[in-house]
Amino acid sequence: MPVGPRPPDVSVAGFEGPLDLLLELIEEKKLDVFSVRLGDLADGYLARVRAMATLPADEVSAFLYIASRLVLLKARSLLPSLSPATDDDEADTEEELRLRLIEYATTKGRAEALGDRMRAGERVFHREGGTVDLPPKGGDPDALAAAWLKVLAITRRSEEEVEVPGERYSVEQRTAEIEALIAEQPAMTFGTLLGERPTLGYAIVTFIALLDLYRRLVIDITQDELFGEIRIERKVRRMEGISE
Amino acid sequence: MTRSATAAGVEAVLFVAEKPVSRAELAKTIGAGNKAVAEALAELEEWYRGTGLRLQHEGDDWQIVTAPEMAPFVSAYLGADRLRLSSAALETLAVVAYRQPATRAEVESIRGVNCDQTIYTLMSRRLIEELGRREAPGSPFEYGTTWEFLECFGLTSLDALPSVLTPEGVRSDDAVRSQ
Amino acid sequence: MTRSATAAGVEAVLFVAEKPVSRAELAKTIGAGNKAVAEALAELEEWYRGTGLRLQHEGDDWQIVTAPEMAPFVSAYLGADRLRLSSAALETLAVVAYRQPATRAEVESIRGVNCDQTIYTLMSRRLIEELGRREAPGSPFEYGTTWEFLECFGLTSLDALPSVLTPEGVRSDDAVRSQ
Repeated sequence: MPVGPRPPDVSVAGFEGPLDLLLELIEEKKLDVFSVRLGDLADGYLARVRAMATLPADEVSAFLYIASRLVLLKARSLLPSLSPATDDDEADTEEELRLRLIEYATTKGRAEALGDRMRAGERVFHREGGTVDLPPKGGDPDALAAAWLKVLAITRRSEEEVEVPGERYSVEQRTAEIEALIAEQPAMTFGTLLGERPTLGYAIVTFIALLDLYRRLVIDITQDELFGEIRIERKVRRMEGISE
Repeated sequence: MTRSATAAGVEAVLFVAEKPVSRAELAKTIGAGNKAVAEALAELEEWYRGTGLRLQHEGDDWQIVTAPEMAPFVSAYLGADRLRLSSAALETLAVVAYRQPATRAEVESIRGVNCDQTIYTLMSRRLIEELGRREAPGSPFEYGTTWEFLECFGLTSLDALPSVLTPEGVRSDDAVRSQ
Repeated sequence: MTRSATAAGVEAVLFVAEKPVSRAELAKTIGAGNKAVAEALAELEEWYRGTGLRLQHEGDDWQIVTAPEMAPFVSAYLGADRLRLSSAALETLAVVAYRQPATRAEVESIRGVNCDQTIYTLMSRRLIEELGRREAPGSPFEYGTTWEFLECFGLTSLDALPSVLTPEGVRSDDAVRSQ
């Protein structure tokens, strides 16, 4: 039984993670996880990520990873020439992501079943003994030392865990910033947007914001060569007055 | 109505044991064969139906515990707290319980998020434990569930884990076993 | 063939209890009347005939013990030259041994879990004992290991405890004492 304070387990905006968010989208739209074209979910997914007020930096990357794959799948379905370069690149296939979703759905079902049992509170108890009158003998000092080491290891981790949660960024806020910037200045690079020495979280939030702006046809993104500088340009609106 | 002498002996030994006892040790202590002990355990299991006790085992280690329906009374007597876990911790526990042994990387790949915190929470509540290191690059720790886990969830053994249908309609435990 | 619900509840509570329990306390714990508890106890007494257990009482205090006919098996198990403690009890013993004198609150804060039951077990095995009260708010008891503890672990003195190094190479007992 726990005593003392414990750091809470973080869940973002009611989701246990990016796969959970994706499953939720599929359920909401009453789609079938086996047949849905995952690329079609890219827009809805980015919209949800954008709406999250703030994300802890280390969780953002998990959401970004799935976002980037959805966008890639969508791009491929629009431009068939973008098919994967090699078949070895299995991580990029739609089937792999689908299998992960299915496995996650199973895990979620199991977690719910365990949760039901936990809430029912029907635990069992063993006997610790205590009615024995014989003097104890045959203790193993090494087993005792090992138990002490185990306790120490767990205690040490609890001390390490008490760190203040890191920086938090809002994708929405960052999107608004970039949108304002691009309104004044028609082109810029990803590098300038990041500035000097960006943190990982900041880079990721900036990248999600760009994906979102791209989705909303506010900007164009180009990259001339692999690992080259990513250029961001204000999208020329062909027909004025069209809103999303 | 009467139990076999072996079953009575097994019951007495399990009653005084403060930790699970293997079938081989029971056989040696009682002076009976492995088969007789297996039968005695089955007899006890049957006998405890509808009583305040039940038989629990993990692999070949056996222990008498209280029946799960008696939890309110026993908790009241011992002043035990109720277990509370977040849904994130339950997800991590589900992966470890159904897939054990599982490494942190496996749990994270299934859940799609970092699981440091939830693994720590489950370890500090003694629901999961490090089983050893896997012979693989980086020698990651392998995790499995504990006796405490079986007790907290009122499971007689890992075979009693709730079986959940996968989206394909396959019983999830079968899906796992066939892996 | 089935037992009454009250009898099952009484059985479960007596099973985990480490000392005799009075009928009044049973009634309170189970939420049943004194008469129902008396009947349940009679039922259990009858039920245990021919099993490995029996119900014993001294005046109004009741407990489950092993049947006297099972004594050879029980002493074969307990008399074997090996200390048997649950892993929870062993952890608590380790904390007390390496940190003594330690209060219950200190043990619990180090282990991160409630230690009532294990401290009781270790006391009744005479592996630890109350050393006295600490001059601190609430005057908590301080616990230390006993002479039997040294004997049981084959240690000439507490200095002979295996020294455990933390990952930084500090002796763990020093590391903790300096906290």
